[in-house]
Amino acid sequence: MGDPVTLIAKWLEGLLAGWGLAEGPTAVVMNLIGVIMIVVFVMIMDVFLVWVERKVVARFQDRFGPNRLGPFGLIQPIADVIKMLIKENIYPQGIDRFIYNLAPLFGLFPVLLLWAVIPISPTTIGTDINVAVLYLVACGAFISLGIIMAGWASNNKYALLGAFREVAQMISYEIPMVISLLIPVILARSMELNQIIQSQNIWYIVAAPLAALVFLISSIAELGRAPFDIAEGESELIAGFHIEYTGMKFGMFYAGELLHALTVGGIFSSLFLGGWRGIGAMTYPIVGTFWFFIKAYFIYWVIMWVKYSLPRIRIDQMLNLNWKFFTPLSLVLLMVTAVLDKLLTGVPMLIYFGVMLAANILIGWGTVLILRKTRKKEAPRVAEPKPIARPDGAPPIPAITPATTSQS
Amino acid sequence: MIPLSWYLIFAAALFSIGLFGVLARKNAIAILMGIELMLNSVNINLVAFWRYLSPEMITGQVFAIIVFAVAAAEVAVGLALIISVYRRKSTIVAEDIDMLKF
Amino acid sequence: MLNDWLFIGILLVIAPIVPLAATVIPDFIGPRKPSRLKSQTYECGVETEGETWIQFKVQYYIFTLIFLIFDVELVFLYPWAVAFNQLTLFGVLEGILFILILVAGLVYAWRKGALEWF
Amino acid sequence: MTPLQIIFLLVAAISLGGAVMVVTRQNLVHAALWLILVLFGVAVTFVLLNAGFLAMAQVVIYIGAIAILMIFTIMLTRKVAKDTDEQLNSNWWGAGIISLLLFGGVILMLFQWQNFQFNLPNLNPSVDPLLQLGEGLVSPNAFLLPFEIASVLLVAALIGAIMVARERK
Repeated sequence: MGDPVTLIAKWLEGLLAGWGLAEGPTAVVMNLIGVIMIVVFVMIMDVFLVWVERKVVARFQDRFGPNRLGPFGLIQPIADVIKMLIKENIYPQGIDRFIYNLAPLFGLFPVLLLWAVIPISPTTIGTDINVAVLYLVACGAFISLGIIMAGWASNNKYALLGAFREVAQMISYEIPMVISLLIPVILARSMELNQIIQSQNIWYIVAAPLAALVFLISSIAELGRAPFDIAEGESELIAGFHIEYTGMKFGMFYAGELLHALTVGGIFSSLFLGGWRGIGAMTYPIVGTFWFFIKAYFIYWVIMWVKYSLPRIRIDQMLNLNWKFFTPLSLVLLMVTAVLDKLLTGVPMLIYFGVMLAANILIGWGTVLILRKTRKKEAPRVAEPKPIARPDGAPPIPAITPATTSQS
Repeated sequence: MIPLSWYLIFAAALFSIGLFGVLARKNAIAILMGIELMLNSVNINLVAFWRYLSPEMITGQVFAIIVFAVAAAEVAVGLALIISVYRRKSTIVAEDIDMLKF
Repeated sequence: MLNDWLFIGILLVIAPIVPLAATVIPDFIGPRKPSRLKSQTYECGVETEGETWIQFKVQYYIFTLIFLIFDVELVFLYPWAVAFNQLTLFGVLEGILFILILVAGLVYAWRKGALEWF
Repeated sequence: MTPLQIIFLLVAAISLGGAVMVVTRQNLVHAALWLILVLFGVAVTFVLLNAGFLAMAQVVIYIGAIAILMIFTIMLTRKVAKDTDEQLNSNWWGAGIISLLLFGGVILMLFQWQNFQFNLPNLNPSVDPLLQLGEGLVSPNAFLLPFEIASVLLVAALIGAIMVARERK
């Protein structure tokens, strides 16, 4: 039906059957081709992402970014890859050699695994397993494993401390992420991503804006990007868990992080922004690919925007934000969504989404009220003068009164 | 198709290795790892029996889920005890933790 | 149904090859001039002191512990969410009760100060 | 031998090899990483048994949470868990004999059982185990009580563990 992907797949299947291949081996060969295509496509995009990232950062910071090599510096990432490939592999002393070499693999390949279940167009999807949403969470487990392996094997205190922080952060933020992932599952009654997209006649961001926000922020924390980059805070830990890695081994962590950011964009758009849905996507599935990547890159841009605009937060602030704010909020959201959804069985879709949106606005408003109240209590405590190291005889610092600080 | 017996033998071997770990290891954390192996072999059995003997009922899977919960609870409390013992006695070798032996 | 997993199985074999190749190639085409100074642990130029695997704050452990309990419980809620169409209001409320027990745990941890970093 | 059988044998062999490494490695972090391999092998076994949800739960819970918690504990108690120390106690040969005897006994008993060579029944395609599971967990005439009690158990474990592990101020 005018979809090149299906056409080519059908043609290949026919060709293989014509060669006398049985059904089983045909499936294996078809899947193998699919895997190789997705991996190659994603890796090429990953190299391209380096350019996107640098160019966008430069624009945020009023610079040009890479602009010498090729038009708009487009060949720069390829030069970077070649540079990294011909660098020496340095093995620091006292490392645990096997794990040290294994850890960079875990920096990238779980992110590639994520692409198996993300529908790029209505017909282009690796596989539509019925537990896809949990699969997305499961791949995250491997990423944190790679980080702890890197930190442990490097024989470096900074690396170990960075790994500890990063893992503590990743697993903490997995809780609100898992809860906010439950909400689209409840709305769609399915864990298959294609199913979730198909049931989004109205984008789920309308019915669950707060869940979308919680998911986005906890994903950024899972990525370990600013403002949640305490693990690699360059002013204290230099680079965190990958401090002892050079050349392409460092490159794997870097590439994994960039690709993961785009993947989060893809997941977010599939869950909340209707994925490949858009004008003409139903009749011409290939158009869906265009819509999908527009949305995914938009979210990726938002993530970059956050990264290059906000300062780093401290670890205690980060954990407080998670356990005392996002987790209770997302639990309340989950309960309200579940009950409302059941009570609203059978009502027209517009009313359903309207009530959900109203409930979200109410919860958001209540949250803001509670936050205001706690801030009034917290502000005097935070503003108490702290001891500061000063030379003898220096004039005393005028005490900050709570009233002046709480206004900001 | 894989016969049921293969899963059972696999689970039995895993259970025996886990038991060896529990009995032979000195370190308390390593003993907990042995227990994890044993719980996993139990889970394989439960799910295999569900698949082969009563796929229309869900009992086996629910049992496996309860085992997950028990394993998580066991690890949480067990490791907390190990940390606590380590803080008081600065050892986690199971043989040296004999405060009750009088 | 198993065919759905075939793709992931193959991907599980293919995906590690990419980073593996990328990290092994420099061993062949890159220079190799190891020296003692180069392979020293990098801690801002200060000589490293004592053992690397020092002991860390117990708080990391506490947060992982709370995470473990929450994670286990939340995973159990996924089948409940998928089966929403088949559930009665009573079934939904049972799920809510499950979440409320979890909330009780969170409140306890909060009140006891287990969620404080310092 | 069907391809499925070969995959199973491969997974089982890797898992059992990994399990042997778990109980013999001197370095505890290595043992924990081997444990993760075994847990992953068990997850693959669940997939082969058509229990996709349990496989994912296995990865999320065991690898993502329990194994990480164990590695954290190993690192927290690092001072005594030196890699150079002997990790097996003096009675390890006795433990080995007991384990072998148990394995032999179980195999013997299994071979007495006539359902041993049971072959795979077909799944009813119209029944989704995941839906069944979700329904069964909260319906009063199925598994409502175990489900809620599991939740209470986990919260109790949380409270107990926090009480035990907390630093007294």
